Amino acid sequence: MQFYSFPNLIRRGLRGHRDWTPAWRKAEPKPAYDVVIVGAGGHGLATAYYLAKLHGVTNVAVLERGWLGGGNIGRNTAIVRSNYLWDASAHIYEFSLKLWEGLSQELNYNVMFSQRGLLNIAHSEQEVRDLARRVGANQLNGIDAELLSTDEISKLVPILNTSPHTRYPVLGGTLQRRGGVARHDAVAWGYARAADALGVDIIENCEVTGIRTANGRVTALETTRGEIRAGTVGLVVAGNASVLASMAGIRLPIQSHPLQALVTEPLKPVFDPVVMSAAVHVYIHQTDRGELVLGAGIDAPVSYDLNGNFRIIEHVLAAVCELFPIFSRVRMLRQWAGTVDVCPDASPIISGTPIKGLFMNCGWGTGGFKATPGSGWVFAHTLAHQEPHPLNEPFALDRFTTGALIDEHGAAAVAH
Amino acid sequence: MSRSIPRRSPLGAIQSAESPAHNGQLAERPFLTHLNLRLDPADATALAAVHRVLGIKLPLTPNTTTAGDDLMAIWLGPDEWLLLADHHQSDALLADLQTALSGQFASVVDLSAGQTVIRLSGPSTLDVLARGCALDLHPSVFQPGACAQTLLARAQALLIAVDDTPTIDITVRRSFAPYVAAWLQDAARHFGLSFPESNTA
Amino acid sequence: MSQPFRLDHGGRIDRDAPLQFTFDGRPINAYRGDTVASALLANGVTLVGRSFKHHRPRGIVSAGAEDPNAFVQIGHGARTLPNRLATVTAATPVLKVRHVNAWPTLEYDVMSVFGLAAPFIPAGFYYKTLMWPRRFWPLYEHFLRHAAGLGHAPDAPDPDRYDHVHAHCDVLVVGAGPAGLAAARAAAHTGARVILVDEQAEPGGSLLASRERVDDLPGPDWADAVTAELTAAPGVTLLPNTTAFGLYESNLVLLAERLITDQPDSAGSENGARVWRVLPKQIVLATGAHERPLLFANNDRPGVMLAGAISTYVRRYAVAPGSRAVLFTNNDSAYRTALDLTDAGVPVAAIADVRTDPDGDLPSEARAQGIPVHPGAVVRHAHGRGRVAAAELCSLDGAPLGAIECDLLGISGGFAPALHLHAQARGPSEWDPMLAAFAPKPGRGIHPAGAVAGELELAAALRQGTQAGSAAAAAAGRSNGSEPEVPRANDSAQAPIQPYWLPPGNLARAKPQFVDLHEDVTLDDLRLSLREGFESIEHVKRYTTLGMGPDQGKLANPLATGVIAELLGRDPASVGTPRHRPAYSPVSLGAIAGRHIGPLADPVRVTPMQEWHEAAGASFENVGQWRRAWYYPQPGESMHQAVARECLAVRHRVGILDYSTLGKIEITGPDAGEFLDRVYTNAWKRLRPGRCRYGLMLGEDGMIFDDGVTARLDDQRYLMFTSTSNAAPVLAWLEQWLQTEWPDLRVYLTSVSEHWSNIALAGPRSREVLAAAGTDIPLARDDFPFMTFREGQVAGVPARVFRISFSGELSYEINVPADRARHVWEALVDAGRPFGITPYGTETMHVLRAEKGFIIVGQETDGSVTPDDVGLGRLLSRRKDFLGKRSLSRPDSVRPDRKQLVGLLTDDPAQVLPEGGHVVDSPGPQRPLPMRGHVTSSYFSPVLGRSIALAMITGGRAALGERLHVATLHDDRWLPARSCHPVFYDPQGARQHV
Amino acid sequence: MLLIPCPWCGPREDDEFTFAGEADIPRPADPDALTDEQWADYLFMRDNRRGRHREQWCHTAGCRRWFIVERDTVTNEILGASTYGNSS
Ligand SMILES: Cc1cc2nc3c(=O)[nH]c(=O)nc-3n(C[C@H](O)[C@H](O)[C@H](O)COP(=O)(O)OP(=O)(O)OC[C@H]3O[C@@H](n4cnc5c(N)ncnc54)[C@H](O)[C@@H]3O)c2cc1C
Ligand SMILES: NC(=O)c1ccc[n+]([C@@H]2O[C@H](COP(=O)([O-])OP(=O)(O)OC[C@H]3O[C@@H](n4cnc5c(N)ncnc54)[C@H](O)[C@@H]3O)[C@@H](O)[C@H]2O)c1
Ligand SMILES: Cc1cc2nc3c(=O)[nH]c(=O)nc-3n(C[C@H](O)[C@H](O)[C@H](O)COP(=O)(O)O)c2cc1C
Ligand SMILES: [Zn+2]
Repeated sequence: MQFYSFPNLIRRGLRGHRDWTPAWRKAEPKPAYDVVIVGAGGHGLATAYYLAKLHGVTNVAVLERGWLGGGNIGRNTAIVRSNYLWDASAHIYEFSLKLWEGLSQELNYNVMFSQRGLLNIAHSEQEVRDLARRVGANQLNGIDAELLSTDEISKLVPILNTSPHTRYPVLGGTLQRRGGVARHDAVAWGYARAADALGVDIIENCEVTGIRTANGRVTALETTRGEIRAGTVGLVVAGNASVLASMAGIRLPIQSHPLQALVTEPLKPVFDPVVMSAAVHVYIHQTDRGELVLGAGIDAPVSYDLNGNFRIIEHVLAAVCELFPIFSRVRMLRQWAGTVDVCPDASPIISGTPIKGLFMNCGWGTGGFKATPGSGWVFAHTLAHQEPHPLNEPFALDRFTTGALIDEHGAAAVAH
Repeated sequence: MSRSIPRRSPLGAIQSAESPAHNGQLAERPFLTHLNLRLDPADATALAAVHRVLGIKLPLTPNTTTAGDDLMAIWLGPDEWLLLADHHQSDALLADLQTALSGQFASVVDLSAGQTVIRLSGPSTLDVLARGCALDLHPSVFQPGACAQTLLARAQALLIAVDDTPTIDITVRRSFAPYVAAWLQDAARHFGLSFPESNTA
Repeated sequence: MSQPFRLDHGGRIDRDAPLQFTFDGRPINAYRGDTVASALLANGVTLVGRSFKHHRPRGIVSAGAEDPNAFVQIGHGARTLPNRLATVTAATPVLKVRHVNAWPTLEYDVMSVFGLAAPFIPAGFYYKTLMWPRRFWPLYEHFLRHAAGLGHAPDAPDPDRYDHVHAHCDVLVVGAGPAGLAAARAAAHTGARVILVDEQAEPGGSLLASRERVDDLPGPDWADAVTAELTAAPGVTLLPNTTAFGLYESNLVLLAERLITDQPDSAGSENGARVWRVLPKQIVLATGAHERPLLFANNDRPGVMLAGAISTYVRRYAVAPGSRAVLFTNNDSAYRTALDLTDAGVPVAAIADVRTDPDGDLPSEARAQGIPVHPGAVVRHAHGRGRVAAAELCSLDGAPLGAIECDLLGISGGFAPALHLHAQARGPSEWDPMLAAFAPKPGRGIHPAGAVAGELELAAALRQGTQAGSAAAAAAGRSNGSEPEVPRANDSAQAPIQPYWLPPGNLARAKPQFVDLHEDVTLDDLRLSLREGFESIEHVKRYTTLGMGPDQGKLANPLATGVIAELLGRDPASVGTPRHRPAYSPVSLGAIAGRHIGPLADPVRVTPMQEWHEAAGASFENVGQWRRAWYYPQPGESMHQAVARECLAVRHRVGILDYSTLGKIEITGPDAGEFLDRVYTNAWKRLRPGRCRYGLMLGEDGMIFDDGVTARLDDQRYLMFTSTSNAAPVLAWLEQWLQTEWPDLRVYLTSVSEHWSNIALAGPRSREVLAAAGTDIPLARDDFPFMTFREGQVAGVPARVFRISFSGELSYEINVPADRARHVWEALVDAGRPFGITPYGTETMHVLRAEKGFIIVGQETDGSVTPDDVGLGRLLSRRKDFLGKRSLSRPDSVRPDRKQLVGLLTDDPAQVLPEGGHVVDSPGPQRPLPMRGHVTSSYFSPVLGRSIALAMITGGRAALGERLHVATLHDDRWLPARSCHPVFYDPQGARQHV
Repeated sequence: MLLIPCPWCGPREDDEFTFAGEADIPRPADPDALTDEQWADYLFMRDNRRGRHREQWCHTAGCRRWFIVERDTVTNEILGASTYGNSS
């Protein structure tokens, strides 16, 4: 792997950048691997990287039906935080956040992780109570979380409309200072490059079309580039989880919905932290390029379409103009959607399945980007040991049978 | 006895002997009788009983109305109608219908205090409504006698095409009426329309 | 007034309406009809901005929405518009235009050092560096952020007003060039309802600058004539200044109509823009084409301009964008520009044509005019710093042909259809080798016509437009049988283009050659991207930021497809183009928000007593859309004091609460009891008429969904109360079961929430107050016992009175028709005065019910709480099935260590626990610290003279009396408390039975 | 934006409707007879199909009737609509 550094950049720059090599090889599929990961999104690539790096499993392929990083990791609003309510989630997201804090150096790829703070605001008494409950839980779980008054919020983000006369006034909020955003594409590319350097084959334009099993074990995958054998398979395909699972005859408690986002034209910096409001369904931040990135809510119907319903955008933008009146004259540049995999309890599934050797990592819904490093880390452990790590044990598929759901609707109510 | 207690409409009208009859282009039509009627349209006996009381037939075609003298029956669903009566005798009409339908599987419920009607009339009616209603209300599509339940801005509303002035009656729930009125006032501003004094909630 | 580059005659500007605006403080003279760009050019201003990353000097490239450079800031303060394109902004007086992205001045920009460092900041440089030392990243980022961005956001709320309009039509025509005008005319001819939109200020499109004649009229005159005809036609809506910015499924088209057409500084005008939501039956797409730029070194110098744009400035605006021109082309259309320039007296020093044998009508005419044509030649380099000074030509094999002095370099690499809208909705398109571009194929209800369909000749575009208009009308069910006439045009046939992507041989090595001017993406950046494996067009885009600027790569993307194809040795069709997305041109957030802001942001729902509450000085809280009286402070009272006073009034005397917001559903029919049995956990069929019962409703997952009292009105009728926020969800839930699962049940549901207002009278004196207000209902305890209801009159109004209690006191919930509720309320208040009646709000209601240990759904419960968890297991019928029952026997539902509702009493009775505070067995510094649960409700109880709290604690019920600690949220303190039974006051319930 | 064909009112914009997921998941007649797995299957497991999808909609802001729509979840094309048997 070519080392990325400022001196190297200058050195190669002097030679016209002619000798940079591909960030990852265009690997050809081999007939068999020890482990095959389906889906070259953030979670799949991170899994491959940690498998190779921490567990010494390098005979690994990552299969991607399109171009690497073209799924949700390439279309999310890039918000990273760990202020979840229940212990199980708090632990895995906080573990992930700690990995984020050293990720650029770990991967030798600047993922531009920017801990500029994340502000959740509340607009009703019940919301204030719910946020307080979450802050309390976070603090005892060792996660940085502060309760803010309206005045403190107004100092932090002066352009936010904190007047008591708006339709839904800001009554309080919480701040996670270690929260922030990252350069989403770079996360996929950085993991891909690092995994590739450890010997992982990343195979793009290779769609999995079938899953072969024998005697209750997974044996091979059918793909558009031929059959690939593997005794261990991890499905990490986000919005397409049910489709892949059904190839193995498994039903999941997941529904896929379009989730939309948009960017505005670039502006000189106007505010720092990420601001989220569950009640009016807004989350917004300003990127390093200067655009405002805004997320919306999911479209209600199940759908795999990548356009989304414009009405959702209208609602979000009305709320944004209420909260940030100065953004009314700023213009929407581009709007898009991704397909998110939503579980009934708004928590993921990182789990074995009734089929031996077949594992799933899905159901991250509207908020899995922030979990990318942690999710890959625990899933690599799960694949390598054929059993879950304590961090992902609570996220097993059988919780839907026992009833031990991890209801994070409060913490995840707003997509992000 | 109850007749002596003045009623208040959600838009601030107070019913009294000399309540002004608004003929303006944007005005509340307060204090009408609103009855919700449920029965199985396949139940000929029930239909006939209702016909006897009302003197008109219930519309069975979706999104249509039938009208008699100061009484209108409005299709709300395959087994649901709104009876809108111009006179203010909800109690009597309710009792008559309940008697006529007693012993049958049917329901008549008084909603008169729970909703109100706002009338919008004049050449800019459709332009005003187009600001918040997604339906095609063009006269070639939405002719007098037609009705539709839909969304008006962010409230549910029942629209009835009254005549080809055009005039549209908008029925809304009581607690949404101030919002709908404010919204209409706002949308109608360019057209020089506003509510009369008595409708300033 | 000096406009050195204004032509003496011609153009569509109004020379009788001169005006002046400023650019960076300097006066610019213009005429009505000018754009900011045409006026700047007329005044000889060619440097208009600095590029996004390298801060290179940039000028005007186009005459339309596709411009990658001409971004300016307009106005200041609240009405400023960041990043407006000078090329589409009408020139108006009082306009104050400033450059963006340069400091201190446009001419001397400190950041232009980035341009010098460009070789070391190639595509993706930040991924490779700025990683060490780790803690420096915030500093690096601070610097990056401040270097990035373009314009400035306004500094105050937007004073403008934005409208929304829904529209329907048979045929929507997007684009009012020749094809669109012809289409609209043909469609209107059938009597169809037609909407014709164009984002420019006047209809006409390319005709407004055309040399050709249509139906024997000069092009612009024909456009005017057709415009007049359409304006007069009934059923036709003509919308200039209107951009179709999005095409969604169901062929929903979103239009943004600019109303103050760029007069942000003008006072008085309050309409900013209007968004139209159009649902057409059919769409004619006549959006034209964008001219493609060409690659050569320094192809970004001010003075390098699209050939078609030069024609537009010359013919439409009567401006000569330069004084001596060189043209560089691979197709015939630049010859038209040469003729236009010659007509305007601007010498054309040379035409370099990639084609070795340009011999069409237009080239011949140019030659005949004496314009030097260099076949098989290209421009390899533009000289000059702040502006083009010369174009260096060479032959295709690299042989130098010398530098030709010029201050205007017109380029034309062919035309790429503006298929953006079509592609947004995933409409099909295919690579057209004749155009060397992607062209749309007809899609669901979409008819492409004119240049967007690849038809670059005027006569053909008119014919195609006419046909598309008729076909669309016919498909929408309109036709009058007669064929519309096709307008005739006298344009000349055009020879095919010769695609030109990469400069040949070594020329391709020259630097810098910009593919995307806005994003400063160079040919070298594309090479680097491909070299590093970012080969998919989507990877190239994300790695280099190709096409990601505010122009969305309208010029860059069609060029990049060909360039990448050639670099990879692949077919351009297989390279594709980055996915198109709304918006075609950016639209302001305010316009999309429309009127759904301020007081109209969301309905405010109020009860009939609202004005009374306001007059009584109530404070309000939002509960969903409802605005509810929260407490009624008297002068000088704090919230705490007011609530304490209200609480004691209810406990000792009598209080009155507006509880009208509760949901109320009438459930009628012979099977109503059976229905209730299925949806509630307890039994209903045997409830006697006249009696009430508390019910719990679960989701199928066994978790509490709603609770409330239901009364049996008569044999076949029940009245169900739901919680305020669940009024609509509960009704929907019940209807869903009834209609989809149990259609055999004979039950009708009708919401009566709004008809009946609900006034709660609570406290030991409430019976006396009710009697004093006047009622015909016998009130004696045995006549009207707890948990029954009576119908009668209260204060002269027909009423349903329920003897139920949420406060634990003797209490009546009086339902009266909403239109007379205010009267009844006032009558009760008057009657209650001698008894010290006190209005109380939701806060007091919450305290009183907490004293009694009553739960509030959504406060004690959170979707993960079963009836047993809150101590209501006795309400679970064993004898029947009900929704959610099966879930209650799952392993997790029967865990002994589930969280259960308990009371908490602090050691210090004055200490009120924080709501949301977490409970542990023993405090300690270690994290994570195991938690037992959290405080759900916490108040100071005035009647008990101490604090009380409700909490959900694991295994709490079995261990009442245990010592626990609650964490504060602000200051790391621990508050000791003991758990207790959650009913703090009157545990026997004696008070409500009196 | 989807135009949902209400079997009674005709096509209307989707914001007038409530979507309630997959159709054809009848409530088990005797839940107590089911294993926890079978109950979980009824409660949570969904086909979530890419392509043809039968689903429940209610015309909430209109006639308040529930009905079934068939829709392609990739193209969002509506393939048909039908009423529930007995709801006349
Ligand atoms: C608009 C939007 C905003 C969001 N905002 C945030 C946010 O702010 N913070 C946050 O934490 N999360 C956010 N999320 C959620 C987050 O993006 C996802 O949870 C997360 O990216 C999912 O994991 P992934 O990256 O592995 O998925 P993906 O990137 O979707 O990876 C799955 C991959 O599987 C591939 N695949 C699918 N089927 C097959 C097949 N048959 N064969 C081979 N390959 C296949 C896909 O092509 C895809 O590349 C957002 C999501 C969206 C859509
Ligand atoms: N630049 C060109 O489009 C171009 C190129 C070559 C030839 N021509 C000439 O023009 C004829 C083609 O005419 P035409 O009518 O197809 O194209 P046109 O360029 O004359 O008209 C297209 C019109 O569509 C408008 N438009 C584009 N996108 C829009 C949107 N999203 N919303 C609203 N308006 C939008 C433009 O403002 C323009 O007025 C050819 O026959 C040829 O003579 C034009
Ligand atoms: C955090 C973030 C920032 C983005 N910024 C821009 C931007 O500045 N300009 C732009 O054109 N697109 C931007 N995009 C959107 C992408 O261009 C693209 O639309 C998105 O990744 C979805 O891919 P698709 O449109 O190809 O389906 C951004 C996307 C994300 C997730
Ligand atoms: Zn309907």
